[in-house]
Amino acid sequence: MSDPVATPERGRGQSHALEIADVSKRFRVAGRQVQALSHVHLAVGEGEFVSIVGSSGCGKSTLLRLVLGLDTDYDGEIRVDGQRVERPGLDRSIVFQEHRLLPWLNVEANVAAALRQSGLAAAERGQLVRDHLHLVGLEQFAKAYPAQLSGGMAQRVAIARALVTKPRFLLLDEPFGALDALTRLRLQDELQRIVRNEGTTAVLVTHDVDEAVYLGDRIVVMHPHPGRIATILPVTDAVSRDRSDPNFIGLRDEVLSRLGVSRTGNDAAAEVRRSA
Amino acid sequence: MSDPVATPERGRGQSHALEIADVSKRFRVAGRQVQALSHVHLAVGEGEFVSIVGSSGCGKSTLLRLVLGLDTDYDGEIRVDGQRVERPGLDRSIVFQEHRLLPWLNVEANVAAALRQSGLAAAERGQLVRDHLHLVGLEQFAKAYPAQLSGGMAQRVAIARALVTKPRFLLLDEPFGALDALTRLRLQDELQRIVRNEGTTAVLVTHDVDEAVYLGDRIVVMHPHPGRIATILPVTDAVSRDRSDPNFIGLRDEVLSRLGVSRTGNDAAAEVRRSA
Amino acid sequence: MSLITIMGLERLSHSVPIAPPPFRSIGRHLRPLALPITLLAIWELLAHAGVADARFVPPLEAVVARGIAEFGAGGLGFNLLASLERDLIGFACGSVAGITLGLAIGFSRIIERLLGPVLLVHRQIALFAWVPLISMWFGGGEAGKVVFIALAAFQPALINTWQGVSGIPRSYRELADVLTFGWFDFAWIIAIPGALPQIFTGLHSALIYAWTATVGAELLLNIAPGLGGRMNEGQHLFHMDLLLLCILLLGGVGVVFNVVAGAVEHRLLRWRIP
Amino acid sequence: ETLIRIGYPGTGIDDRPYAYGDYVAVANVQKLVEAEFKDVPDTKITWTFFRGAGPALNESLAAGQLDFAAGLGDLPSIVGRSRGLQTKYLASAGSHDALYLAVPPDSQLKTVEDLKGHKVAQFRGTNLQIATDRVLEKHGLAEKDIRFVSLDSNSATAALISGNVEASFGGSEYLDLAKRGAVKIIYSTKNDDPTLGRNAGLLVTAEFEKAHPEFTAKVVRAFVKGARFGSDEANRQAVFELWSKAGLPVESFEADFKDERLAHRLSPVVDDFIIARYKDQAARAKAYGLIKKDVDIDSWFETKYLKQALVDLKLENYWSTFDAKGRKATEGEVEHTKAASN
Amino acid sequence: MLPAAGILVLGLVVPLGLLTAWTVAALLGQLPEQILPPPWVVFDTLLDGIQDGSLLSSTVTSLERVAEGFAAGALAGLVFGTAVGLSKTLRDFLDPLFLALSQVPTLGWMPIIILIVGIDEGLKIIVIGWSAFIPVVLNTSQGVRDVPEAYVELGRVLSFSRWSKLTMIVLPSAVPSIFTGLREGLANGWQTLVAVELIASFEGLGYLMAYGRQLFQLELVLSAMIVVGLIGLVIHGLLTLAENRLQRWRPETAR
Ligand SMILES: Nc1ncnc2c1ncn2[C@@H]1O[C@H](COP(=O)(O)OP(=O)(O)OP(=O)(O)O)[C@@H](O)[C@H]1O
Ligand SMILES: Nc1ncnc2c1ncn2[C@@H]1O[C@H](COP(=O)(O)OP(=O)(O)OP(=O)(O)O)[C@@H](O)[C@H]1O
Ligand SMILES: [Mg+2]
Ligand SMILES: [Mg+2]
Repeated sequence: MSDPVATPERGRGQSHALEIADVSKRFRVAGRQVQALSHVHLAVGEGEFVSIVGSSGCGKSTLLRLVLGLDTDYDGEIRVDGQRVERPGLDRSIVFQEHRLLPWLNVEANVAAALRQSGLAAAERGQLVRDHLHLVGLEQFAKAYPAQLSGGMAQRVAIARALVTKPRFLLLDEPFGALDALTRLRLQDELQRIVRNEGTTAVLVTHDVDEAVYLGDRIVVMHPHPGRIATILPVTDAVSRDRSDPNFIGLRDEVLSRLGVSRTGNDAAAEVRRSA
Repeated sequence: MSDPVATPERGRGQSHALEIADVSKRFRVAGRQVQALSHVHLAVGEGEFVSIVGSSGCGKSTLLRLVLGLDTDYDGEIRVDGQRVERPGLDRSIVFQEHRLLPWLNVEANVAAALRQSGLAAAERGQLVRDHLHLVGLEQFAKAYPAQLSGGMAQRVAIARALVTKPRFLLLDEPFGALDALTRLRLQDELQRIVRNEGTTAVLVTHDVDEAVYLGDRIVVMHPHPGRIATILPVTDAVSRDRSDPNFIGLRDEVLSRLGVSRTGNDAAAEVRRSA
Repeated sequence: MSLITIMGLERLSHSVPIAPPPFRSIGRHLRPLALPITLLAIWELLAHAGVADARFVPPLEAVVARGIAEFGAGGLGFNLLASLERDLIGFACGSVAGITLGLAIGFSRIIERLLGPVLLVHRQIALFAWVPLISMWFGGGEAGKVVFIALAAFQPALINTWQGVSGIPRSYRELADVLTFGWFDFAWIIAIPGALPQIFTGLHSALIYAWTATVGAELLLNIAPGLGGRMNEGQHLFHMDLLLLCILLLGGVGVVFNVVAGAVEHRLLRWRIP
Repeated sequence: ETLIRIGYPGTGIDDRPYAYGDYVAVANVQKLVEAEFKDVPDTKITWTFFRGAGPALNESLAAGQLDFAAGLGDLPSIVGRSRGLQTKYLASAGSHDALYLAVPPDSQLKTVEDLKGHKVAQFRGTNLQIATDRVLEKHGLAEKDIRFVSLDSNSATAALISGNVEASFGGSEYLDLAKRGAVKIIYSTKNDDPTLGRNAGLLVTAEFEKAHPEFTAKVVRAFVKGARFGSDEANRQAVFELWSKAGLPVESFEADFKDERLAHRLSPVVDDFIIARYKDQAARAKAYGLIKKDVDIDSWFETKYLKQALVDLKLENYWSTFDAKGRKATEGEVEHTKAASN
Repeated sequence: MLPAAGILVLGLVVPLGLLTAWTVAALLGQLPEQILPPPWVVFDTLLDGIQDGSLLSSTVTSLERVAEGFAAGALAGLVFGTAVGLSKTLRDFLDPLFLALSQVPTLGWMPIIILIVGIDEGLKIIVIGWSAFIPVVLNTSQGVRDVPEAYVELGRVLSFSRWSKLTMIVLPSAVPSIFTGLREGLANGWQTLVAVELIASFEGLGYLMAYGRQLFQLELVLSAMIVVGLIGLVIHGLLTLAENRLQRWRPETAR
């Protein structure tokens, strides 16, 4: 289990905005110890976009929680600008795996909630909220309550809430999981645009390897039992952002094979089927 | 808004096990009328596998709820074997879009809950639960509580719970949404095997068009505002089940283009990007 | 609001505590005692400093001495047991009935519509008003007392169960429908566990009310051995030491109840503390 | 098996199942009723002491849970009758019961007249209420002259001692408090108009009387025996000690009965005085609005069992009788009994 | 969903059934007057009380007492309950004492409170307030502790101030529990009112009940009970309205 050297190879910034240094985390589940994370090293540069892929239960969400500062009971250290993370802060924003909208607030108010500590004027907030609802295509549903939304709509509100504060770090836990292909593509591009414009540092957990390659500067592949980083693959500029580009497909297949889905692209499934 | 004729073109059974006849459903949201479903016609044959794709908020989950009998307040009629559906029954089983595990029951007990009305002996139930936990790869977590599971693990438990009763109709609302590529492929195959062996009639809502084509006998493409069926595409035997097969890719691209993601396969994203 | 700012919302900011060092955890266990001991000390001080009238505030040692005497020869232990017995019987009957009915009402909209208003009006009517009817129907003896206590425990158990069950998220109700649960499965798998925190609040209240009603029954209905009578004696003869002794005993029993209920609750609500 | 269920409207201190201050307590402690029925197989005597006093006992009678009410106060029994409780009044079970006016030890109040405009505790709806009103009337006051607060006897004590009320009317329970210096007694009906005291009676349900006249006679005889024992000055000390089972010290009774013969209060005889008292109380209860219907006293009283018992026990001339105004009409033998010499 | 009229009718079925049974039993002479006076007698008493103003003035007196006591007790209970619900430390210190004190029957406190505050309105308000306080504290603190961890975490992620956490997350989530507590507290307040008016008062509905019992006039007790019940129902209705308003976000088809 080699600890992959964790330097950003194609970060837009060079300083280590976020450092995850030898982090391990254990849980007790039904009387057994579960090693959710084992010796995780990762340094993320300012403005870099890191994609994380890995099988179900390999500790991706746990890692994001630690970076957020929601849980400080782990071994190792997580630093932002060299300072140990002690608690959540407005500089780090997250889209949780479940939407976590407050059921008693309508869509608008849920997004606005993120701006409570922003110190902005009411009018400015209102404008920001409207802009972001427009971004996710839900202006029409500003007054609807979460119980009246479809799964994908709720997820989009959560995305708007995470973006509205224009955070320095954006942590995304399968933000587009419940979205249809078209909306997903559109929001991927919007995300990329925002991240580039604002210089946001982003960590994206996703199961969609295309998405990981398309958006990431580097791709972290995690393995389970114990949850650990298996490889970190850089997305060189050569790969470009064209999904039909052979380089793109090559890298995607490489990631898939690291995840255990062997053979190239569309053969993978057949392969799995045969071996099952 | 043509009503596509709704005959199964490649169903394994010929009788209409499930008929959705001219179903419309409206909601009031924040003072406005939202037409969630408009004149939906669909007849599903015994043992047929229907995939539904469509954009976020186009009424897919709503349709499944109506088929289940959770909501009987709609226009039109939904029939099983010619009988109007009045309430949920053990013949119809669902994987909800959110996992809906009961937080106070452990994994095992959550799955076993589905067997309470089955009339089986305790030993038999225990065996069934174990088998299905094995199927989704969670034997180790039988005693864990939902709060101790990752998102994907919870979803797998929900899948086990839906399958354990060996229902006649299986309704699946993005069952594999939160799963990594490998697990997803494995479970798709398992699902296919089970459905074939048991002769189950299945309706699958998914955002993964590959998945829809791979599993479905027909693919229902829905459009939003109002939620309605745009096209029903048969998956002919020629398409086979090989994801790298050109026919497969062709059909997939056809579905994608019906969803508004134009051009073939990997170009789609680029296209979207360009047009954005 | 000052209270809130003083104690802060720590739990919200340190939800995952780092294991406390051992000496701190000992301090933690002593916390519940801090305030009562302080109060007792103030009492003692008041009694001895001559600030308070000794007739109203007898010194602690007088109460203790009285306690020793009463438990020895006065049969206070016997009185206490008698009260406890009828309290627990009444509590058990009342809370089981309350929870059952609460589940039924929470389960069925029709039953709720039928019985809800009646039960709410009934709740408003003072327990005391039932005394004549109870003493006529069940007699003023042990049966009447138990009925009275059960009536006191019934209401909070009922209301809280009812509210708890109606607060169960719709998604879980739908799940029950999908799994075609009957009322028993619904109650056992969904309603009771889901409403358990609130049911426990109800049982907490029920314990308190039942205990109050025990004393009330001993005062309002036919005489029988019990703490109520002793309390009455203290009031009647103006023996403040006895009165305070009884109050301490009543409170002490409350603490014991609370500890037991807390342990049971903790065990049953394991799933919430992963 | 025949059950003979006797109820008593009160308890001792600490809810002890004992009575005090009347012959019912004597009969109870000496088990005279039980002794009377020794030769009757299959009978069982039960005693119930009621916390809620008269009202509670009335409820029990109404519910058919009692056969005899021993020592039921005048007002509650009149109230019960006015509400249609079918009972018979068999014998007096206490008369001339004294009323005391207690004030805090440092109070400036000295007489009943001083109460005008002051805050006084009173247990409304009990026979204390009518008795109090009569005392006031006697002393030229009316209810509205005084700021009454309705307090039950326990709370009245607390309120009095803490100075929350300035005075309180009550029974012999204040004597013990007075002895301990917690209160001061400034007035008692003992030396006032003889018609001011409270009265109580022995009642049987009409149903029981009709079904078991012979048992009724036996019960009355047992109580008369108790009255006989309790009225004899030779037994003074023994009676006080027997009462002290109820929790009040012997000294309280000594103070209560100071300068008064036991027979003055313990006589079972229904004379003109008793009949006049009940008629007067019924009239006042009606006037105060405490009852809505008139109560016929004459048809209520059924004294044949008492007369028979007196004859059987040769006690026809044992007790003195009083006229309607409370003056002694005939002098009984009991007036000549002497306290035991020691 | 039932139409509003249907709801009303169903709610009246049981009371009307009981009333009919009562009337029939009284007409057939099955109910001795001293056990349960016939309904028309109770009704007459009710009318008399309204006409001569005695019932009205009693009601006003009692309402004032309950209103003041309940307002004080509920407010204090909300603050205290929220505080102990939020802070484990505070809970460790205060909970056992509170639970011990709450176990001591109001009747037991009475003599001691009388010693301290006397027997005037202060006593009633304190005792009613205390009895309302207990259920409000129990339910509020439970509701606050039951706030789903997911929402608490969200508050931390959004760096909410204490005030925001309280108003945006804790209180909305605890609304059902808080309202149960308020309901219980109100009912308890009425109960105590009756007890305290019995012991130390000269007016009010509780006094009327006590007086009616003393004088064996059950129709008086019953008419006071009816008034207390009706007032309770009205206040309950107002509370429900307030609760529903606060919980607009709930899906209408709750079951
Ligand atoms: N609160 C918890 N208590 C106990 N165990 C936990 C807890 N949270 C997570 N785990 C365990 O930690 C492991 C990693 O969980 P995590 O949620 O990080 O997985 P993940 O990589 O996000 O998976 P997925 O893709 O399915 O969401 C799992 O085995 C899970 O059971
Ligand atoms: N309970 C409800 N109350 C009001 N409106 C609702 C309710 N449920 C769904 N809707 C509305 O109905 C429409 C369809 O919702 P539905 O959940 O069926 O979408 P979906 O196709 O499943 O979308 P997704 O892919 O995002 O899950 C949406 O516009 C939504 O706002
Ligand atoms: Mg996860
Ligand atoms: Mg959906």
